[in-house]
Amino acid sequence: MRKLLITASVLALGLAVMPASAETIRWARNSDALTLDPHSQNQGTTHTFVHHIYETLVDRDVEGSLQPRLATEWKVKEDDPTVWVFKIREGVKFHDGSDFTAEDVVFSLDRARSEKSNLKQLHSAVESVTAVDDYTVEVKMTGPSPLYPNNLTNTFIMDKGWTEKNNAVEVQQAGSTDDNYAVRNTNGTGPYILESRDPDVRSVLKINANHWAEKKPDITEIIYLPIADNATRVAALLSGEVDLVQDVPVQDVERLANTAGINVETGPENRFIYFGYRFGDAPLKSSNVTDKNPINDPRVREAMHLAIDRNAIQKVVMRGQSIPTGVANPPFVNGWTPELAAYPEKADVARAKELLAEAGYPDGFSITLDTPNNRYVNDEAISQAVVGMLGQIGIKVTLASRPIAQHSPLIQNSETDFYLLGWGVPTFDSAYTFNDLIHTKAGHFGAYNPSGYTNPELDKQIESLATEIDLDKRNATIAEIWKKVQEDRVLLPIHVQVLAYAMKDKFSLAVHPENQPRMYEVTVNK
Amino acid sequence: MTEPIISVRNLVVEFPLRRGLFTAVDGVSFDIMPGEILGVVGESGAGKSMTGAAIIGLIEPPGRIARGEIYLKGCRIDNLPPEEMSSLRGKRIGMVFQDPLTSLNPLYTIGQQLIETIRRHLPLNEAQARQRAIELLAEAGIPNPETRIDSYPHQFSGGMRQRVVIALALAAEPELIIADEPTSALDVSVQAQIIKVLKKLCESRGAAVMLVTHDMGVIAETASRMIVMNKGKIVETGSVGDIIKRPKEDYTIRLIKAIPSIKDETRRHEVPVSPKPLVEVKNLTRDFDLSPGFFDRLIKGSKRNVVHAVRDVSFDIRKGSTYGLVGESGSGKSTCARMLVGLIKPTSGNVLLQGEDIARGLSQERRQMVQMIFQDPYASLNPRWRVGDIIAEPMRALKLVSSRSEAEDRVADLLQRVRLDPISMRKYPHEFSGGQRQRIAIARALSSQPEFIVCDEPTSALDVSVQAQVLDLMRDLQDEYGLTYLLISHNLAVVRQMADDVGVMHSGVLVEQGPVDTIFDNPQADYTRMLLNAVPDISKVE
Amino acid sequence: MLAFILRRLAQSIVVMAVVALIAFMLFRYVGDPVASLLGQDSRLQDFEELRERLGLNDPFYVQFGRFIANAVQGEFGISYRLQQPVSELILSRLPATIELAFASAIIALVFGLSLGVFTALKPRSFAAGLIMTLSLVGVSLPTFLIGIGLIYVFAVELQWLPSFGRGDVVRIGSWDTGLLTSTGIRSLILPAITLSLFQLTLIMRLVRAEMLEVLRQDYIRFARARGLSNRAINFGHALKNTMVPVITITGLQLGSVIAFSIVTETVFQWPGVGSLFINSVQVVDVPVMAAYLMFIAFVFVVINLIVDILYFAVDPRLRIGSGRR
Amino acid sequence: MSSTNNSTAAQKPRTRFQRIWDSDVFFSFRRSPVTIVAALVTFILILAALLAPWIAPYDPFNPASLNLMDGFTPPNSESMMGNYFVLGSDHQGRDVLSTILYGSRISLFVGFLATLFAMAMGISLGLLAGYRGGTTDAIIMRIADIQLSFPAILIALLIFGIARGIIPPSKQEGMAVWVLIVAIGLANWAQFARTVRGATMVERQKDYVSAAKLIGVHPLRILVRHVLPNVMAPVLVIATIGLALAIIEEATLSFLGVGVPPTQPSLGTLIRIGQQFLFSGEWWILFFPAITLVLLALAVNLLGDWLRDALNPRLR
Repeated sequence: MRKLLITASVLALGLAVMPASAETIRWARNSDALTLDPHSQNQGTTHTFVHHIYETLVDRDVEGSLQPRLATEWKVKEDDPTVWVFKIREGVKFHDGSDFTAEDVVFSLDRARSEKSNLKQLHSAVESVTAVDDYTVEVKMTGPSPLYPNNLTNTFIMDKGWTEKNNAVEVQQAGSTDDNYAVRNTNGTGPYILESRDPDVRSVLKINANHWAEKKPDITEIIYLPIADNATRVAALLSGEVDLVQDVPVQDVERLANTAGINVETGPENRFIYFGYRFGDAPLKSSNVTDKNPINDPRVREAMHLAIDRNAIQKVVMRGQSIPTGVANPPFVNGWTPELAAYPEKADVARAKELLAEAGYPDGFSITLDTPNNRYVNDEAISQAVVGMLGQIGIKVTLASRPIAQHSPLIQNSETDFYLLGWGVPTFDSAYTFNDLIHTKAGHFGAYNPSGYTNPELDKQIESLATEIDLDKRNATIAEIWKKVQEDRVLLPIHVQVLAYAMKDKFSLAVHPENQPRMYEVTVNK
Repeated sequence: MTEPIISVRNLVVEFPLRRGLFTAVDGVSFDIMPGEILGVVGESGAGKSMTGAAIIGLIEPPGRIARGEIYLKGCRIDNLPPEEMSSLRGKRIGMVFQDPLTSLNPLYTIGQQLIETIRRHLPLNEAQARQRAIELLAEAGIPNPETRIDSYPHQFSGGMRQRVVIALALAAEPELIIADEPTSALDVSVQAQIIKVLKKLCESRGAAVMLVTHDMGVIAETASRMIVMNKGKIVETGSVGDIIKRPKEDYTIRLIKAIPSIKDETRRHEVPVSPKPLVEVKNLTRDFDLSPGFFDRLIKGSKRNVVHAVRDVSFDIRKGSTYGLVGESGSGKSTCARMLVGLIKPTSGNVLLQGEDIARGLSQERRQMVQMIFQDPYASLNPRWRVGDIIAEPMRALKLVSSRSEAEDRVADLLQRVRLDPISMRKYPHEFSGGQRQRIAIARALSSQPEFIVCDEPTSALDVSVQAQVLDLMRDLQDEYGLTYLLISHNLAVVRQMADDVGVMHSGVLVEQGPVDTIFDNPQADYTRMLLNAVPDISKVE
Repeated sequence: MLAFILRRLAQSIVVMAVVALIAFMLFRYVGDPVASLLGQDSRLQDFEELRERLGLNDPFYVQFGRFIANAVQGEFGISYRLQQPVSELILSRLPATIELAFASAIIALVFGLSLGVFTALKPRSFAAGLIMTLSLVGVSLPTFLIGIGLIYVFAVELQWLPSFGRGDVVRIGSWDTGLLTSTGIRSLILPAITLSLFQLTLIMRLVRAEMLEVLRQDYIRFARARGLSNRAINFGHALKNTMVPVITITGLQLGSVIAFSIVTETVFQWPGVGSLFINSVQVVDVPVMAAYLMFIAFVFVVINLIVDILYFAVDPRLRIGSGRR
Repeated sequence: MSSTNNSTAAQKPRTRFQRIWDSDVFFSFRRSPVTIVAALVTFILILAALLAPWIAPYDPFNPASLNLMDGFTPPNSESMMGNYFVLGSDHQGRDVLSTILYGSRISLFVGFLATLFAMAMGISLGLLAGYRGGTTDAIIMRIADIQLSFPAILIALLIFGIARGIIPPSKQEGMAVWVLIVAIGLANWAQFARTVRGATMVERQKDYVSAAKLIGVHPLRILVRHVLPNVMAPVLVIATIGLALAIIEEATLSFLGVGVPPTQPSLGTLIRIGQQFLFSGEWWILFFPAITLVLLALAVNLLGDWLRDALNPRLR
């Protein structure tokens, strides 16, 4: 026992002594990565963390454009539009010293699209993956897939030999009773090596001295600290216990920015917040109008659009930390235009009331709004503000606020009349949004379209986007679809979220549009 | 003449209460000589216990000694600082309290408590103190003191515990023992032994005793000199024989007169002759199952443990008579009473009321015929109910009245009959004294116009003078309504005074029964004889 | 004694079974785990597949039977959220919670007992009145508010103590302790105080009430009449007798400290089982929640047993005699 | 000291008011300044909550009357829209004073009903256990033991969870307050049951119960008319303290996000909302509701404390 104690304290001392050039960053955010198995979860927090250990073929920079990472170049095969060819970076080694080759890419892509993988949707169009030589990989698609590389930004490459040796070829799946080696152990090519991990508590990453990149990161050690409570997280930065806080509550941005020694970076996120509602003739379950569905009347939808003062929400609820929008599309996503994004500067209550009266609801009607309260920035407060604004035109809204775990089933099972949701576009292309939010709920499509909105013509157009190689023609179709969507007011968009990272001012880091900050991009101001 | 051990001069003890000052002890003066046993007698509230507490310095705040002096062997002690007073207690003045069940700390062995006391006052080491403790216990009459010293209080019976308490009080050889009702909580047979032990131990040590009690009988048997107190003042002082035989003051005269004696042959009315007894008790038996739980039996193999509270008891009660049932605690007399009114179901046997078995559930009209008066007048009246509602409850429950005003008239009438102002019906029980409450209980019992009333220790919680009034009332009502009583009592004198027939119970068995004079004057059973001998009685005064 | 313990064990099994049933039933309704397990890119058939694979489509009793069969072996499956064996997760979080619970239990006991004794011995003093009134503040403030307040004052404004986490921990065997490092001790202070405040008030008031009651007993008067010193009476007699009822309630209270720590752990980001539970509730991580509830029931059963044994040790009336209460 | 009893028995019966004014309980009240202040504070807060619709300057529960641009106005100042707020406004532009008044209403409503519910359940089970004894008693008290060992918050969380599952989504919001009441009530009944059971076991041995049994009064009537009034004193004490506890529990549940909807906030919800603004300088959004909650709970607790001493005959 005594001996143990001594060893333990020596270890503790050892940890405290660091080389002089070392730079540690204590990075806090609201939750931990769910797993280290790179293909097990398709979830932002997990990807963000794993990006430091594993690497992808292509990556997205802070502007949102694709950049080479483990792939040095990629193109569609000249004689076959359904095949993508990737050139693989040479001289890369995994953390355990083994070489990185095309075999590993083939293995990883196959694993990522295997039955139990949560990334398989991104690779649903892949027919087969083959290694042409040690540094060339060909991906055969079921049809022309012009945007496929966009789907690869979160598909990490694992070491085939290591994975097979440790019996982790199958992806860990929720609910399984097996303990998968890859969940807690890593062997990537990334700039950092996992040193220790205590889920929900603390993970330590050490710099990978053998990383292929020429420019070595300033940060040599990352201590990752999930702190769930907003106040505690901000307090930790104020009291100097952490160096970087990723999820800064909007109301604290100003205070932190004004605090000496703290620097706040802000920038738009690839995520918009919108309201959805039920279409169709069937009366709403939560309304006092029992013979028909008021929302099915386009005048009512227009009235709701006009009643919402997006600028007030931006100014008060979001403290300026949002970009109000009239379209359900973030600015850097293909298909966005300033015309689409235009929205009424002020709420037009009079016109909205008129429209309601025309539609036959001079005294308004009642409806229940379902909102999550722990998912998006100030989600509940936004809904609350909208309740007030709709109240002013006579629509009596009851607010039903739930944690996202209870909110999501309502969306998936179409059990809601009126709801708030946020949507990110990881492919940076409108088609992604159309597939899930606009297309009729059927098969692979419309998973997040509980509204019952259906337009067969539009559906056909949406389906055509996947295989259209002519980019101009494709973009024209996208514009047409958006036009119709805006006309019908299928969605009621509010704003694009703005991210804020707060850090000690000796560090600087730009906001990543997908909220995937990379610690190797942090610069230390000497 | 030697110096008195304790000398009290003009002692005044006051309690500042909400509504002014309450003077508990009012100018009391007396001396106690070495080796003398001074009896202090009085009814509740007379200030006798308070006088004892004042001497030993244990008056509960906010009470305080307002005036007067107390001298212990000539040294004034009433104004000593608390620390000095505390070292005096136990060392020079010992005290014995009323209830042996609560006087000992249940978490320590009696040895620990004795040794602690001895070592506090005497310069002895642990082993010596233990030796002394064993000697003390032996003297106090505890068998096998060497082994019993390591027992906990709960392993002793009440009488044995009081012996331990006496041993504790005497542990440091104090010059004065204040015994505050030392035997009131004990059965008569045990009471006699304890008095003997107390007397013997004090005599052998030459300690003076201040014996505080409400029981004139105990004083008559124990003390040489006595003080009669009333309302905080000394009424009369003198030798025990003088006061009991020739009381001078009115109060004392009335008090002595109120005390019943087992020798008294009070003349009672004639019981009307009827062919059949009103109540027939036949082979009444009641068992209580005190078996340990399932797991205990499983593991220890312990057997079922059944206590026979009442075994095969049979007797008859003549209509219009009073049947007295006497016995010590645990003899089963109360269980009997409760079976008779149907509150407890008998294991076997019958109770016939006018020939109908009533022990297993009473019919409406039988309920009306049987009533009960309980021992504790504080617990037998619901404190949240107005007196009027309490008395009217049987009438309402049995639907004997049709309207509210009729009930009120009846209640007013009943209150008058028990000598209470009818306006009392608007008050709550706590506004009445113990005796008045017992009258209310009687009024309630009468309200259903019963023929048969079971009286379970109806006066044992009352002072003697009040007891006499209640007994008188009961007798008058019996004459008036032709009531039949079953009188349960541990007080033999009361039974002698009230009953026509008497049964003696011991350990659940009826050991002897017959006409009251026969049993008292010529007891047949050993137990009855022992009981009669043990009763301290004023007639025994020399 | 053996019989007593056996009886207790039999009761405990019933308790655990009931809690298991309740736990299981409750968690079926807390939310849909499937929704939080799958990301935005999942499709409808994925939900169905996952439901089928998790056995959520099986009849209720089949699911419950499976749960019990596994629970008996200490096997609660793999956390939906963290994809690690639940038993391992709980075991790795346990040291943090136990150290926090013990630290706050000690604070609550030491201060609760001493203040309780003080206020009982000097019931009419000004200080006692002040303590009694102030102690009510402790139960009038919601725990989370106390935590936030302490963080604001001591971590943010004064910067004396850390605002979150456990500080550095040292691993001894399979136990991570924060008690051996200065940061660990410093991190413990605020959460321990927060968690102890409520229990402290309860214990103090309980001790006071029981002691006042004991001080009125005849045996205390008799002890005074025997001339024992105040010290011996107050601490030898009164306190020991006070402890008998205090032990039961305090024992159960301290047991619930572990469960009570949910809020405190959330506010201070204390990496214990409580915060694990709350994190799991948010994403409906059923295996973790079920295991947690079973764990709490187990703590309850164990503490009850310890309390009963302590009772035996303290009260001779139980130890000697029929052994029945 | 029976002499005081003797003297009062001779007097005429007094009016109800005289009796109350003169009673020992009220006497001890008159003598304790802390208690008088506590009673006053409780009274004012309850009255203010009851009269909220008439005395509140704004109606914060009517979303249509709110203007978002009024948000974050500091206390005692005018917003950009020209509205005046004594205690400032919150993030939705609601007047903090008005939300506190309306919020106390919800908190007190939940607190009172939850306590009543716990009381009703605890009393009936306690009476049953104490009067019947035996197996009934053992089962009820074991359940109470289990319940007591789980913190109320955990139980309330679980019940809230069940309710979410059972009640269809469209009805949930209207039910939220009732679910809260049931959850807190169910989490607190055991205290009452324990106390009532203990007192009942004492009372049922008393002779006034025997006297009633003797004349064939139905056991239920005995329990309700005889035993119940006599076990109410300790129940009253627990109920008072339970009220404070229920208010705090409601706050904690709201803090954990399972309370009443944010459009009709209770004090707890207000605190949950307010604590987001602790670091951003809008202290009033947290401070005033928090102070109100603490004042209310403290005052009620103080009353309970006094009541406990006043109703304990041996402490008089």
